[in-house]
Amino acid sequence: MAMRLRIYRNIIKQGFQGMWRNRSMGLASVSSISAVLLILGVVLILILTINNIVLETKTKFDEIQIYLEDDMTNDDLDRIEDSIREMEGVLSLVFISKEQGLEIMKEGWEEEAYLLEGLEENPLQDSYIIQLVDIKYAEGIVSNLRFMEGIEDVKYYQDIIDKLMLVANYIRFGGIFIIGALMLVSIFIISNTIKVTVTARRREINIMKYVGATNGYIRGPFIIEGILFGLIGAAISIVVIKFGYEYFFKSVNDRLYLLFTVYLVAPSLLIKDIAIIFTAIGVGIGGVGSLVSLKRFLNV
Amino acid sequence: MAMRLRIYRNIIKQGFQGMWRNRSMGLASVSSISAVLLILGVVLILILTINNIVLETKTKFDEIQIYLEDDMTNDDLDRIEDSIREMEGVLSLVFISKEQGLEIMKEGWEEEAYLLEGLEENPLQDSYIIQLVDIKYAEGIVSNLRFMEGIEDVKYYQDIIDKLMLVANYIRFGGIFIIGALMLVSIFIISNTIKVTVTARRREINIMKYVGATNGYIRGPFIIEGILFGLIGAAISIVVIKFGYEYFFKSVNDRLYLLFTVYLVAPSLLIKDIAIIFTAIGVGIGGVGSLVSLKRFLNV
Amino acid sequence: MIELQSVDKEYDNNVRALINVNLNIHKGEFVFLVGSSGAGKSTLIKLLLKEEEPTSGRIILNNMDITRVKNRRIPYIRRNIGVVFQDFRLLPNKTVYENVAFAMEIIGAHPKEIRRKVPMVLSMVDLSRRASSFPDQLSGGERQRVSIARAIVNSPPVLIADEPTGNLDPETAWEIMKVLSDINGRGTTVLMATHAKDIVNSMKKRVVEIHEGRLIRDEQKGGYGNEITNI
Amino acid sequence: MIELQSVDKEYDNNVRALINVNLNIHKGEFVFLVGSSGAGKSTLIKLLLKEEEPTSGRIILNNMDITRVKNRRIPYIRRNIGVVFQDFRLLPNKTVYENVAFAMEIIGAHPKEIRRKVPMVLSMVDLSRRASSFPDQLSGGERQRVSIARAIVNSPPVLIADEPTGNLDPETAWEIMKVLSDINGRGTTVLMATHAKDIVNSMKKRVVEIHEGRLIRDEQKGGYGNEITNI
Ligand SMILES: Nc1ncnc2c1ncn2[C@@H]1O[C@H](COP(=O)(O)OP(=O)(O)OP(=O)(O)O)[C@@H](O)[C@H]1O
Ligand SMILES: Nc1ncnc2c1ncn2[C@@H]1O[C@H](COP(=O)(O)OP(=O)(O)OP(=O)(O)O)[C@@H](O)[C@H]1O
Ligand SMILES: [Mg+2]
Ligand SMILES: [Mg+2]
Repeated sequence: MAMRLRIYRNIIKQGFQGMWRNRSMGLASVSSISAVLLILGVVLILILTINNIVLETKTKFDEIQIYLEDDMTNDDLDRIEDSIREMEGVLSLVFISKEQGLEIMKEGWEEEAYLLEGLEENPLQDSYIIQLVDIKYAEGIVSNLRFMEGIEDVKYYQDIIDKLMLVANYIRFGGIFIIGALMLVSIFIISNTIKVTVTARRREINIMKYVGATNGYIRGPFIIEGILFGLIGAAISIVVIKFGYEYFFKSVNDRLYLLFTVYLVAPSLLIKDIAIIFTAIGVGIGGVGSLVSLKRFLNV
Repeated sequence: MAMRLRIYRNIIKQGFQGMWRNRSMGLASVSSISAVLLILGVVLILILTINNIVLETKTKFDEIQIYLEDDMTNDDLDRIEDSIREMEGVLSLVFISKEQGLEIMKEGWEEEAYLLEGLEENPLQDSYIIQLVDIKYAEGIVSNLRFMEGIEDVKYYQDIIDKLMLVANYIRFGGIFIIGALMLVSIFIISNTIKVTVTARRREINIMKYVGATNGYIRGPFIIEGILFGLIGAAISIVVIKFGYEYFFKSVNDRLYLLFTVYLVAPSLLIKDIAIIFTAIGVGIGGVGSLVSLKRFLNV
Repeated sequence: MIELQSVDKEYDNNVRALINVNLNIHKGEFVFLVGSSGAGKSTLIKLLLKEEEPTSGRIILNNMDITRVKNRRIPYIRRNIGVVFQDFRLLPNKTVYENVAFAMEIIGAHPKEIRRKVPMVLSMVDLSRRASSFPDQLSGGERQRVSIARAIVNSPPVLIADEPTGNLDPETAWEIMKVLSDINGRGTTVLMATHAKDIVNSMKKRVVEIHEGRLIRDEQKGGYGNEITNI
Repeated sequence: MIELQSVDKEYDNNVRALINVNLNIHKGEFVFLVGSSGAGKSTLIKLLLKEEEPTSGRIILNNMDITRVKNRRIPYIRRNIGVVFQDFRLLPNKTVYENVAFAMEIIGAHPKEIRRKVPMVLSMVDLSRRASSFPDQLSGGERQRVSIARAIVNSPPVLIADEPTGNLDPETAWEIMKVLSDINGRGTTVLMATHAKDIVNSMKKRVVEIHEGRLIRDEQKGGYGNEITNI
């Protein structure tokens, strides 16, 4: 038992030592790993941002308008209001009288507003605007509303929403595909880098084998080295992305809001996820890459 | 002279031989180079596509509408029409009489169209819609039109266009920045890969120096090897991107048109540019990378 | 202890390095392996270490047919054999001390034991002053002695030395021979491939000669060989 | 031809490998460089090749102070010296033939000349049969002979050999010595570091002995040294 412990201690010691003594090769590995993860991070943020813009834009159209029949009593209104509020997915409810409706219309028409002056009576109806918690509740609520008493018409922006949903889906699937592919490529490059550094030391591995070291004993320090390289590489890329994105966020966020009334994903949230993903990739590929690369040199 | 030629021949021969005899390391280099360029390609296409969508969308709003004064003679119309056609940047001109205008309005208003039935007389004016060759001509034309006789009002979608122009600019600058950064990172990774493979052969380089080879003689084959690696790596990534993008184009282009009435950049155009860029990067970094990496081992 | 039964070795490029070699070395023997350059001495040693596989024949080490052994077991076979390699095979990223200690670490030796034995063997090969040098900071003979120190540090039951004095001056060579002799005296079986005529002639040990892959002589208390050499 | 004027060499780790060495070798001489392991023989050779720089002193080769020479000129100095390295230094990715041819290619020799001379020197060191082998397919002695072949193929005015017979059996060693002797007879200056007592004693050439970095003996027609060796 004590012997096993000693062997493990030795392996760890040699892992750190090996990293230090091969630092010139190591530097190349580490910087390649950081660079690849950096690319991954930028693309990840890019896709998340686009996705966010589309999803946020969609919520702008996330409302249902219902037109009421004429001559409703306040009791009728209360009844309708209550039963709508009870429905699942309703966020808020705003009453708009037909007078308010005409005012809004006039504002919206801007220069053509004078056309409305020619009207003899207000042709509009009282209405409610329902804000939804999420677009997914829309269909359920709309079909319920259609059967309610006192409601003449139900309108919501099915077209635009459907279109935006489609775009969002494309972006989501495309994004997942691109990020997935990119992750594979990154993993490939990182494991390639590890492989080259291991290959450069094949003679060393052979010598260890010839003096009687077991595969496990040889692997150990290499895996630790690989993990350390991965860890350092990941750490560097995380730090760069953190500061890079925070800077980007500061300088772009407000302008973006003016344009799309959409905000960027907050750095704190994003960075945490990226840190977890990158550390996993760095450490995982560093370790597993070393393991796999070693395999073909251990058979001597 | 004959001696110089022989030396050059030898260097080239040894470059090819070296590539073949170091093929296991070479494979790692080549595949890393392809992988990095692949990422670069995907991001390039992504950004170009987004840019394209925005620019195309913008052209949808690329028109100027002018409203004519009442009671114009056909001569007047011809005169106006002619002088507009003579302006720089005008693509087409369509006359819309006030009756047609009302019809269009009714169609656009859909359910609210009945409101227009209440009108006693047609309050609209005859108008022209001017399609522009490019949005950049808009301001010039608009200011010209404002001083023309017989024209009561000039309208164009300044707001939307300005917004879209802004977005397009952001995307263009952001895109150039991202692609520039990505290119730097790619170059870094590729030269890193080359560096590691050169480092793995430092002993060989030293030996050559010790038997009296000049720096030039040693560099030659390494640079040729580097260029060949870069070339092969670039070729692989170009082929993958070509077929990948053609497939993507086929399966997405029509759907994209339905959504945004925008087409993707045609593969033939895109691939040619990418091929040129990638070959330049691959060959350049392969060669220069080898040269730079060699430098520190040649001083023995 | 070591037995080769009609062993053949043909390399990939059709070089027949060993042809029908039969050899039996008993526990505690000291055997010189001689033969001209390229005769097949190192090949024979590589077969014992499972660095190469014989094309045919059987190799028995410690009553075990090592040609049939599982891959997983190879390291444990190698640990019973201390080897001085003709090309030294030192780990370039480890100091002299660490190279020798490495052989002890892999078998899980106690750190105290390592700290006691490594300096001891280094002083036996007269390298105490170079303990913290890296291999590429050593002279040829110093490297060779590190390889010797590493081979003997675990007091293995079998010691194989491939030309262990090729880079040593005669005086140092004799000191090394004394070390090997002592180890042999304590029961270790020693097989030494060598070109050192003087040493073979003076030591009067068993001599096995290989010529172009064939075992052509196996003499107790033999000499280096017939004197064809003229000045 | 070769002159060292109060040369000192101290390595980074404070090892003083050479201390105030003065040596003058004339054109056409044959000089043995002897001394125990770690004495500083290879260091002296490395200085002549500009593989290492002296800490102080001057080294003159062919009337040129090579410690002052520009980096660009180094390859041309090296081309005038054929070197057999103690650790061979063969190019691992080139065959035996290509390794030897390489030395001719770098000086721009005519292909016809290469095709004529390479087989010739390979047969001189008895390696014709191994021409298409790679270094790691060779025995120790074969590698050493490739290194010798490469050193002599360009018929350099100076030949430096660092322990060129360490891995060779006495018979082959004598053949190599005959080759070196012949080359020397044709006017090449030869400097050979060696531990081969028999060879030094029989050849009756100038012997220079280094001991712990100091030049302690310089004899015409000398022997290997005082016989302390007992069996
Ligand atoms: N890996 C290999 N592949 C092909 N041929 C080889 C290989 N190793 C050795 N040989 C050949 O096998 C023969 C025997 O080689 P070996 O190394 O056993 O000789 P040796 O007796 O040790 O010689 P030396 O005294 O020079 O070290 C040689 O001719 C050599 O060229
Ligand atoms: N690169 C180096 N860095 C530090 N010390 C070195 C270096 N090379 C050699 N030495 C030391 O310098 C001394 C002389 O070494 P050198 O190689 O010249 O000896 P040598 O006479 O050739 O010995 P051998 O006969 O064993 O080859 C040795 O003690 C060695 O440890
Ligand atoms: Mg051998
Ligand atoms: Mg030496």
